[in-house]
Amino acid sequence: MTSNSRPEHLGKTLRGEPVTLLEAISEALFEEMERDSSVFLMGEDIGVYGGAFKVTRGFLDHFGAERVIDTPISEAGFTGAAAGAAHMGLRPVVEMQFMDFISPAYDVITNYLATSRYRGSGSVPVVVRGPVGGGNRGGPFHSQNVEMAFFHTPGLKIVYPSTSYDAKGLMKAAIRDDDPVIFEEHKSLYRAPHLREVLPSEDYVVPLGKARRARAGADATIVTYGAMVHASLQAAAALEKDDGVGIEVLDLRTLLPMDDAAIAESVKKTGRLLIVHEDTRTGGIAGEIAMRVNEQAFEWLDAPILRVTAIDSPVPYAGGLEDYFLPRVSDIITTCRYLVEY
Amino acid sequence: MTSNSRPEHLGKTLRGEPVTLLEAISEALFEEMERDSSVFLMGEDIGVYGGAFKVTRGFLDHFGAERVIDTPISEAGFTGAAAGAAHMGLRPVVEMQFMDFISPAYDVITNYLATSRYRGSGSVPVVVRGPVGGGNRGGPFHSQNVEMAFFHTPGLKIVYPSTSYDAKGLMKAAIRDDDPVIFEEHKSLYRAPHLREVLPSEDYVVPLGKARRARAGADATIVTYGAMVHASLQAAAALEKDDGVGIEVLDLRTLLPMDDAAIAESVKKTGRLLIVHEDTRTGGIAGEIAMRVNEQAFEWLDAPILRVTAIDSPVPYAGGLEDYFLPRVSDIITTCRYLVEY
Amino acid sequence: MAGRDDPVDLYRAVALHRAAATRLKSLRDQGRVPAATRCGLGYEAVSAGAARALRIAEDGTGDAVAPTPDNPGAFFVFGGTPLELFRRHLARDSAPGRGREPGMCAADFERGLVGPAALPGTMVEVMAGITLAFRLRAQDRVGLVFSGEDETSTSAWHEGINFAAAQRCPLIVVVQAGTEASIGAHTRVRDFGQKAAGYGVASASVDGGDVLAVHQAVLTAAERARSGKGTTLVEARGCPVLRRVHRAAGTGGGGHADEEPPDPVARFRARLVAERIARASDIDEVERGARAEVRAACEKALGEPSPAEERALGGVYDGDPGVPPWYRLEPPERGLAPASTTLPEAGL
Amino acid sequence: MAGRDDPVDLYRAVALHRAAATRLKSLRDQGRVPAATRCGLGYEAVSAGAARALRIAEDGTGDAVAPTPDNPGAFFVFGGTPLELFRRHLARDSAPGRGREPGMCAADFERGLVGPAALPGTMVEVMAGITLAFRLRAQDRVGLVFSGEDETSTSAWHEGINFAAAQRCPLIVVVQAGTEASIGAHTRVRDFGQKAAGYGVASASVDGGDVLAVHQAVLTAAERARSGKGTTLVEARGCPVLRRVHRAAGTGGGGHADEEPPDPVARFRARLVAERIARASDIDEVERGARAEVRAACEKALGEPSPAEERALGGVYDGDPGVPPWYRLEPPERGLAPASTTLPEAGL
Ligand SMILES: Cc1ncc(C[n+]2csc(CCOP(=O)(O)OP(=O)(O)O)c2C)c(N)n1
Ligand SMILES: Cc1ncc(C[n+]2csc(CCOP(=O)(O)OP(=O)(O)O)c2C)c(N)n1
Ligand SMILES: [Mg+2]
Ligand SMILES: [Mg+2]
Repeated sequence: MTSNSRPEHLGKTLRGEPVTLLEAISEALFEEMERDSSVFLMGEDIGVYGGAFKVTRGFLDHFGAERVIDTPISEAGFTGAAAGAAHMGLRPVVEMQFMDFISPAYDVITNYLATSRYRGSGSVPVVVRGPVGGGNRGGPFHSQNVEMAFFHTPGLKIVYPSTSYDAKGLMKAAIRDDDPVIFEEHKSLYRAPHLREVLPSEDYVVPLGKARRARAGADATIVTYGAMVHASLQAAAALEKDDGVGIEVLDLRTLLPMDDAAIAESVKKTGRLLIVHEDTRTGGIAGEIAMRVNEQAFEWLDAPILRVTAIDSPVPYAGGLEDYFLPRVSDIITTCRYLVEY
Repeated sequence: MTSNSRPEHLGKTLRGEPVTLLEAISEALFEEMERDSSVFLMGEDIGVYGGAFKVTRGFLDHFGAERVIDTPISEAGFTGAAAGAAHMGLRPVVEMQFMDFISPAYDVITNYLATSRYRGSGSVPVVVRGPVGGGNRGGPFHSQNVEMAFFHTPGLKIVYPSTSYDAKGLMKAAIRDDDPVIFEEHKSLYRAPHLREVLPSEDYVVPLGKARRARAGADATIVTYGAMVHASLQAAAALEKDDGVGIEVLDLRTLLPMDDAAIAESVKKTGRLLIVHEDTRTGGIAGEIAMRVNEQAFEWLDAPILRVTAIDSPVPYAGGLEDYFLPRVSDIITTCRYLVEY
Repeated sequence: MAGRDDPVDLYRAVALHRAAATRLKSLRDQGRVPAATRCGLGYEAVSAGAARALRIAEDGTGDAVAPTPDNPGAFFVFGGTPLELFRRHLARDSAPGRGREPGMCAADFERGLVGPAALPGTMVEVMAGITLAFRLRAQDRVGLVFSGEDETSTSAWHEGINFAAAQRCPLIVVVQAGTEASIGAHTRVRDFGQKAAGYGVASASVDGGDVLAVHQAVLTAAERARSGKGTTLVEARGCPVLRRVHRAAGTGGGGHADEEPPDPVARFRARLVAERIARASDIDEVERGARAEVRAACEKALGEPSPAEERALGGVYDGDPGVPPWYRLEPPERGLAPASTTLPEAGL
Repeated sequence: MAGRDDPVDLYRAVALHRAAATRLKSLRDQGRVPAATRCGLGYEAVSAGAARALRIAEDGTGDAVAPTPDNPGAFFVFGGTPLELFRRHLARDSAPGRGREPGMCAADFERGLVGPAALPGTMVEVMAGITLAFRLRAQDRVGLVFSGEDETSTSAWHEGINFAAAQRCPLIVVVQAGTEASIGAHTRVRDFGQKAAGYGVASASVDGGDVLAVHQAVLTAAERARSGKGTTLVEARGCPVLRRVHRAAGTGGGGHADEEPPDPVARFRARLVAERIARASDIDEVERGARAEVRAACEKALGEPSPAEERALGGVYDGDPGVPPWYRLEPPERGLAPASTTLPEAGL
């Protein structure tokens, strides 16, 4: 039932060809499954259909139905089952067809997976992954960012890559990690042509918990992640060109644990901090960052910490509404100017 | 099946006797049910048994089984049903036996109740209430504070009273409100003798979204809520007595919407801000407050915004462990001294 | 011929569903609505047959229905119009809900229309509560919710029907199941009517492609509900299975994977003609009328504008007018404190 | 006498459960453990009878069980000791889990002990995954999870058993149900075995007070599971209903509300004596032994210390040593940046 050779479309890196972020994730899953027989996949329509976004296309043929398991619409059920399988030494990676659908699993993730180690019931090396984010006309239930549903829960890790290189390396690190990891993949980045990248052909990981400086600058810092890394880089380029201002852009990569040290270091250099997240405003991750910077680098702040975020509402469906809802490059530029002139 | 006279134990205010916070809530529920026949209750064991904490003792006899509905262990089911009943013009108040048990209803609350109005599907006047908080040796699943599970969801309101007067007035406001409200009741305050209070015998509400100055002071501001209001007041009294320092204590009462104006006003007066919450640290509400104060009152800050919180772990069971886990009066004193001397 | 409804009226509902679904599919093929849009082709019999077994009113005194996107027939029977349907799918400013949400059905409680669905199973919970309200107020009303067969796997479906059962809510849950062969490996269940006993509710199992069989089963369930006997689960078998069909293929059911259920519209038409209830020419006329209505509605909706982008703001809370972010103001108010979310006094 | 187990060994397990439960109840009455502690009185037959039908090993090759707090008998059969039980209930530093969590059962995967439960239903999901792992690795192992009858109302129970069914997991779900009269108005179900058909799994319904009947039903289910036939739901009727009993009283079942199920230990004892399988004096001896073991364990645990309070810290993440908040350091490090949560490099 299973075939031995690597499917054509999963061999791009081996052939030295560039891959998209989606392909980078597929390769990471594939290589981890080859490397470690305890890694297996569960999710809705991930088998014959290859997943709603085709991340696992070809996996069923290669690995067989015991390692690529099609599940009922039971996000709680299969995530809880993943915890049980993890207790027995397996390393399940479960797909949420859209990450919005993680909400029925909120109970089992926060109460069981996250607390098991602390309670003395054993580690739970489960990765919960899936597509997030707006800009795709998905409406309120196919566009959410889910980090803040879980950011408050000790015991979880949260990863949110912005480049193909990071996506592959972080996915491998997440699978090898002994704690439960929520892994967010932005739909708009999945096939974005400008993220196509030739990746190292040898095995590599990107360690969890380490931010990446996506652009250096001396005048202000933007802390961001996911799709907003690219919006922020666009804004930074424009500000450089038009205003001669140098914006440093920090890509968090892992939201939990958060790389406080990298944030503090940059803020101590620039004295100005803007946080950009695609997620809605109130209760967004900007708050925790502001709090930590207050605790750790207050004396270095030359201006208030500000944020650019989505507006506080469900994600609307119509194109214009969604475009208005989401943060814009021009918002970032306006806010950076405000900060730099402060 | 139903009797007409008000049960003895629910007539304390009418008789001019002091009531506990728990009794204040019972009275609020009882009076709203008398006032408005569309108000009804659902929950586990709230009928004959009167609820795990006896908040609804005597209600079944008085109002009958159609308005005091014992449910299966189906927090999602009965909360979703509450939304449906609300669509039809009823005003359901659902009890979570412990608020920790709200987690299976996370999906329906965040995706359905919170979004219904925005999506054009009608208002959802549902109150979800129940006991929260630690210090009662309840262990990880009977001690949680749940505000941060919902604080990030536009469309919800969150209420968390600290006094008997507020509990009654806020509950009435919550029931009359046309939006879904999460109402947190701290178990340690339920029967705390020092919260016994004679309440006005006439009908009153405490408006949602307005903070209360629990103590005036000029040297630093503590923003807090729930049981930590009392810990903060204790710390403030000690600091006054021992250090001659004046600490202002602001009781948020409603967490969402948050009374930004009251916070900014106090910070502009004292220049120093400490946020105290019983909830765990990372991703706690302190972050959003810090962010808003940065946005609105940065120039007035003479010291970093700091926080005293529970430690980042599940709530441990053993008494000593739980005591260590929770924020302490001495932590507040230490941090206030740090701030004032900054 | 069984059933109490007028067969030609019933056919009219079926034909309107088919016409709308067909049109929607071409919008989808043209890329004018998202590729994931569900049109409801093949769901004509179960949609119209079930809905017409209920009591319709436009003043909030009738029965209630929660259709899935596959049930435009039920939406129409309850007074929804093709124009509303296309406006919503095309996210027009004129649409009920003003483009904030995809899908066909906006809530309109006066007409008994409940929706649109959030995640699968949610509407079973919501309809349990709506029918609880009917019972608590001693109203002679029943509710019906459509679901898919895999939707029965969700926690929401389970907690919803179990709550309705416990409270003897006058609710009818219609499970639109595939054929035995088409249901995938994601479940061990082949007979979804058997779920009823586990909740203590009544059940019926009918051919979901047979409009009159569905109609009769729902009539019976509605009578039960009206007489205080509570909830019924109606399994409608042989509904089209979309993506899930691939599952069967993956687990040995391959031979049946592409099995298409028989066209329920053609079936009903043939029966009407065979039993001489209507003439072919009359039926052609009904179909032409349906297509014309749908075409006109679609053209009209296509010509209408999308909502202005600022309409994204507001209405999150009662009385909430919506405040634009400070950095979108022209010119941005420099020096002023950037506003965070502000709620109107009214909502406080 | 039915069953393959040695009846006197089985009685030993039952007697140990009874002795521990009795002792725990007096600790509760004395206020030494929380008033809400569940002791398991009346659950002796279902606990021991079910667990002894499984294969026990201490090296991670045996079957697995997830007991509720009402099932100390199952905990003991799987190698849990009365000392561990009291240490955990008393939150001693020596307890497995070191006082971080209430309840009887710590996870010990070598012994096949899974737990303790989080919210109701969760362990059905977790055991579905544990038994999935058994199947994926082609191990000859089965799992058993105990639940209450209202636990079947939870979303977790539903999604867990449905997943296990779909995946043919070698899982046995034991539903400990009350008597027909004692089950409350919160459900319309009176026969929980009927839930099985709705998931496509096998079922059995037995008297939960009859240790041998439970034993036989679980033996059969385990054989089914081992032969690849998947999941079985075993309904054990007539288990004590605690608080929920009040519900019945409130809805007309009042006459039966206080009905006490017959004492399963006395029943088993009487049968052993009547069928001359054991002499009364031998049984007395077994009981004395159990009580002595329990008494000694309880005394020992009572004499042990609680965990030092700093033990609240650490172990949230892999390699996490736990960092005290800055304001707890002596003296607090003034001028230094207050530390927020810090994670060890190892965990990053
Ligand atoms: C919580 C959640 N999980 C998954 C989905 C994605 N999803 C929507 S419909 C569907 C399949 C539904 O199958 P079924 O209930 O049988 O209906 P059918 O499409 O066959 O009519 C899936 C997987 C979702 N919207 N929400
Ligand atoms: C999500 C959740 N809801 C409610 C509870 C509280 N609770 C724990 S056990 C229980 C009753 C369980 O009834 P049943 O399953 O019949 O078991 P029994 O107590 O009768 O043995 C309740 C309401 C909980 N712990 N978690
Ligand atoms: Mg289907
Ligand atoms: Mg029970």
